[in-house]
Amino acid sequence: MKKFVNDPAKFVPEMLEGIALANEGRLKYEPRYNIIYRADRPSKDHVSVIQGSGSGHEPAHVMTVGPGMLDAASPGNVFAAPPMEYCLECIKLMNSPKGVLVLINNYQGDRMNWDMAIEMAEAEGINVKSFIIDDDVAVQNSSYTIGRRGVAGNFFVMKACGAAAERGASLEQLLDVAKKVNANVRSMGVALTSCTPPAKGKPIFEIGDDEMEVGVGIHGEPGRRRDKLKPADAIVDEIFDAVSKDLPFKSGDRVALMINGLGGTPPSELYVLYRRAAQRAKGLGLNVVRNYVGNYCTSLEMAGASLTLLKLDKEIEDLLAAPAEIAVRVF
Amino acid sequence: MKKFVNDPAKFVPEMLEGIALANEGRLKYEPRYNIIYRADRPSKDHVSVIQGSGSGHEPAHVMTVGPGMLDAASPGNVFAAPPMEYCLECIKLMNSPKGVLVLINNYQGDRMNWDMAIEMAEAEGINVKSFIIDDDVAVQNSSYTIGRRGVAGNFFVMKACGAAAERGASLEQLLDVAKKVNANVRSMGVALTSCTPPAKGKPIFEIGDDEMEVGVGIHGEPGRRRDKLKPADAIVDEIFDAVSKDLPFKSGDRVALMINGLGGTPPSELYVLYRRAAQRAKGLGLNVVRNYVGNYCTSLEMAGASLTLLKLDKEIEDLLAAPAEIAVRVF
Amino acid sequence: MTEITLADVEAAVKTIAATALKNEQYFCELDSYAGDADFGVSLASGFRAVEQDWQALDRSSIGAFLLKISLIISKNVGGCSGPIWGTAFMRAGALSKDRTSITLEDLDKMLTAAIEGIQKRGGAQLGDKTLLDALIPIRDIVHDSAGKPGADARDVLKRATAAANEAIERTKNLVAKRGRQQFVGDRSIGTPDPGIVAIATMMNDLCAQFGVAKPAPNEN
Amino acid sequence: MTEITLADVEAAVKTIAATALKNEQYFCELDSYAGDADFGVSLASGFRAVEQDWQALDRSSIGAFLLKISLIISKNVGGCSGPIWGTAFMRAGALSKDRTSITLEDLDKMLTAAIEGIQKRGGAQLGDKTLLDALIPIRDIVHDSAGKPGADARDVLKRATAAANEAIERTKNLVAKRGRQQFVGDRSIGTPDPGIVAIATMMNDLCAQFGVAKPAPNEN
Ligand SMILES: Nc1ncnc2c1ncn2[C@@H]1O[C@H](COP(=O)(O)OP(=O)(O)O)[C@@H](O)[C@H]1O
Ligand SMILES: Nc1ncnc2c1ncn2[C@@H]1O[C@H](COP(=O)(O)OP(=O)(O)O)[C@@H](O)[C@H]1O
Ligand SMILES: [Mg+2]
Ligand SMILES: [Mg+2]
Ligand SMILES: [Mg+2]
Ligand SMILES: [Mg+2]
Repeated sequence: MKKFVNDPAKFVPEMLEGIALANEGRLKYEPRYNIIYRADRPSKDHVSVIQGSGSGHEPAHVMTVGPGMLDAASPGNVFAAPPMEYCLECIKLMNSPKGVLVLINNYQGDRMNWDMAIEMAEAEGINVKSFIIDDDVAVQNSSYTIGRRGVAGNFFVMKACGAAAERGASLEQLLDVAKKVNANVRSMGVALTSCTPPAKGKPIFEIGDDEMEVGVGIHGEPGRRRDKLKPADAIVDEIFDAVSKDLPFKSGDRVALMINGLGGTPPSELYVLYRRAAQRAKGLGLNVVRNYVGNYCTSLEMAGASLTLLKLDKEIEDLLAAPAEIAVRVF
Repeated sequence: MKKFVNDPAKFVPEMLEGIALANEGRLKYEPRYNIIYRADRPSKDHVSVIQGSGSGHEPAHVMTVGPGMLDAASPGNVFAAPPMEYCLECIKLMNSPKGVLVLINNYQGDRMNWDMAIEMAEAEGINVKSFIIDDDVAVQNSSYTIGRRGVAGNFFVMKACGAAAERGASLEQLLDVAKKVNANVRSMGVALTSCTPPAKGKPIFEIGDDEMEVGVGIHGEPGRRRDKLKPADAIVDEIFDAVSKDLPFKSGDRVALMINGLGGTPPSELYVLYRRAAQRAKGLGLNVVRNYVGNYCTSLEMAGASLTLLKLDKEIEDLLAAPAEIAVRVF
Repeated sequence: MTEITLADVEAAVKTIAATALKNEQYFCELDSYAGDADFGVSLASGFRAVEQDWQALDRSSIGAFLLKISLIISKNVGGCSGPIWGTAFMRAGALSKDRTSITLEDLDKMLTAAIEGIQKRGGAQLGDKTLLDALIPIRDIVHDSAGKPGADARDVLKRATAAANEAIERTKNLVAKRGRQQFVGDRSIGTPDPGIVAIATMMNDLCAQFGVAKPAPNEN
Repeated sequence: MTEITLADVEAAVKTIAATALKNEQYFCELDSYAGDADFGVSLASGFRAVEQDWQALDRSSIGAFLLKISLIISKNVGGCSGPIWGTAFMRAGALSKDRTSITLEDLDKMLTAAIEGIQKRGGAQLGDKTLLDALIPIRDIVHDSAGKPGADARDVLKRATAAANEAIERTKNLVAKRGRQQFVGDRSIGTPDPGIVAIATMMNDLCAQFGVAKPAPNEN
């Protein structure tokens, strides 16, 4: 296993400790429940926006805690939803008279743990609401699904809600923002390699040297099909079509375009992908007013990428443009 | 080769096209000479700060072009210094009455091409000076060396010079800034895997499943030794000692601490490394007033990381804190 | 005998805890075919905590004891297993609050409450290839003999275990419809569901614990 | 004959260009042992451009022709090879500006200027395991026969080629001290230097081009 890790069982806590050390004064760390939270939250004038899902997707979600984005996150182990009690403690810690908004990626484990925690928090009289993010178009057709998976599109929901909360929006208003962003965002990813959870020590799936998984999930869940590796442009063409046709996106739409790295793919390749994606967007008559190229929602060290399109309106565009200061910085 | 690539010969041009498309209006692209440059440069009131070395180290250096950092970059092919003419054309394009500063990483190919270009530019009456960056402590002891290699520490030289140039500093003042930063910055890296230049199609070196290369260069050049993989903390301890003892850094120093990913290592692992590095810095009595955790100077998709320490004074600290807006953004 | 004492319940929990720890790797392995390979770790992390707190556990009643188990699981187990197993123990405990012994009728009600809780929480039905496909048949066998004169708990255990074993084979070729597995769709066909195997393994270990001869394959 | 005409120079450049393209993979291979595996690509990218511009090249004089080659290399070749080969052709061209034929004395001066240019540019010395370890012996042989009555260019070519071949073996076990190779330190021992091999290969192809019998190994 080619990883920087000490005791695999301590991988997540040690990562969180690193985040806390890198953000002293700004962020605090509650080791008992894996909670990273803003030192200046909760605030009686702001709804608290929180998140918590499996680890291994960094910077999503724990590294996006900070002014203008999340107020707290309580990640579970690598690829495992946080235990109910972590969720409950995170809600309690961020309890604000204006309320608490929980952003949940659409996975059964995440939903069940948060649902239980929310029931208990409400029993304690806390004003808490949740919203489910499901932007992945890859598995939309699996009839019996509990719905689409939540992937890199969650960045936009977190960013928009974080900005609105910072401006004092109410819990109801935030739910409307989350709803609007989620309704207008679509994603799909491709994996070139597998990835290895530290505790498992082995790749979570096998894939041939000349193969790729089209529509892969961020936990390595199978997507639409296994296929032979193709040139970068052909790969972008397939996922761009799948994503853009889904909403559908139409000529004249103002959009945000994201090329998200899955962890093991370097910036150079992501910009090769962005080149084609931007060309395709232009071809479709889309007006790309904001773009995002980098690691936003990873699958550990998986080599791969996903493409996300978000249809903008004035409100969302304005919220995305708002400043935010989070754990992951280039400066 | 598990890469997003079309024709390998077009890998660098297509990446540059992607950067240009992601920064329309802000950055311009001169395809004949691989030049990415600020749309608002050259300016008669500002020294132009430029860079150009082999590609494959993104975001270094071409993705750091933008207000507050580089004014232009003219990268060569993957791991190959740019041809002399690219350098010359980049200097000419950025020619300003206040002068042009070329930041060069200490590699023979980069130096020779830039030296020739600078001679020719001077022959044409252009006021251009160059500065050599050499922060890598790994190979300091190879007697016959032309000196240390330039690695992730170059980020700080580019950032400080970019900020100073933005404020109207003179060419002489910028040389002093570069000199001061380079004199106070030290780095060393560790590779867990090799990496594959698209045109080569094969890894540039072999390394066992249980091995790491301590002191690796950013082109995969061998470092101090090949060793068995160790726990993350043990790895940090070794490179932290090598780096901190070199200047040496002393108790009470105000420093910037960087954990740089080599391309294939995800944010989660980088924060596990940062945790230990921050602990060691505290143990040494260093005051870490700025920290950087992420991909700053990569080796394609190599799994690995480097540690950089920079001793600060008021001037440098202030320049690092100055805003900058470059191709690589989280927002 | 038809009485199940607090001591029996303690012994039963201790047994399934041991089962979870013994099979940590194996259960992960099962989850890796169609899932995300964390089932063994998740379950073990919960029951390891149970073993650690073992001495301190509230033993004032069966219900108090089971509720404590539920809390420990909710505190330590993530993924789907935390809510599912936590809910099950909570519902069962709620019905045995201040009891130090229960009858088969009580056990029937407790299992039914647990099953309903799991269904409310995760929305799975019989045949969705989840541990419910083992739990429901177990409950049905308890239900049949509940209240029957001369019904013997040890005999019930034996037949329930056979039913759980059977569930593995019966559901093997179904398509998983819940949890991470669901995303695999047809790729889950032919692989047994980890949760069902876990329940069956625990039942077999309970037979050993209570000195009941393991049922031969397909005995019922 | 001791006269070297513009036609000879053109033929020579066309020959070494072909050598660079034929051996692109092989030269990369050599550079991969101790270097960064780009030597073949770098050299080929330069001489490929030379072949593409071949018709349009300035042929007003030997110097004009060589200077044009230098410019094409500076435009297309990165790494160490661009400046080294570009400088060599520039220096040689500067000394033959308006000549359409040159003598061995001229060639001696041109090679010396090229060598000095490379040394000024990259600071390498004889024995640093760079292409200078092939170029310098070649120059020395030209120097010896330069001006000697009855000296024959084709005989000089043959002996110079032998010297280049010899340089490969002689330097094989030295430690590389320039270019990326240097960082490998001792790991470069035992592997031939790509630049030296390239020069020797070009010399052998020149022998074939000018109908000179390739020297037997160690002939001198
Ligand atoms: N909705 C559900 N209802 C009942 N049991 C479920 C449900 N979802 C999953 N399970 C059971 O949990 C097991 C998987 O547990 P685990 O691996 O911990 O969850 P996750 O899928 O979140 O990784 C499955 O084998 C199945 O038996
Ligand atoms: N300073 C130097 N002087 C002369 N020749 C050199 C020098 N540095 C490198 N070379 C030659 O160039 C060859 C390597 O060329 P190339 O691979 O293109 O450069 P790089 O090392 O930048 O990748 C070496 O084999 C050596 O013969
Ligand atoms: Mg899981
Ligand atoms: Mg090179
Ligand atoms: Mg699982
Ligand atoms: Mg080379």
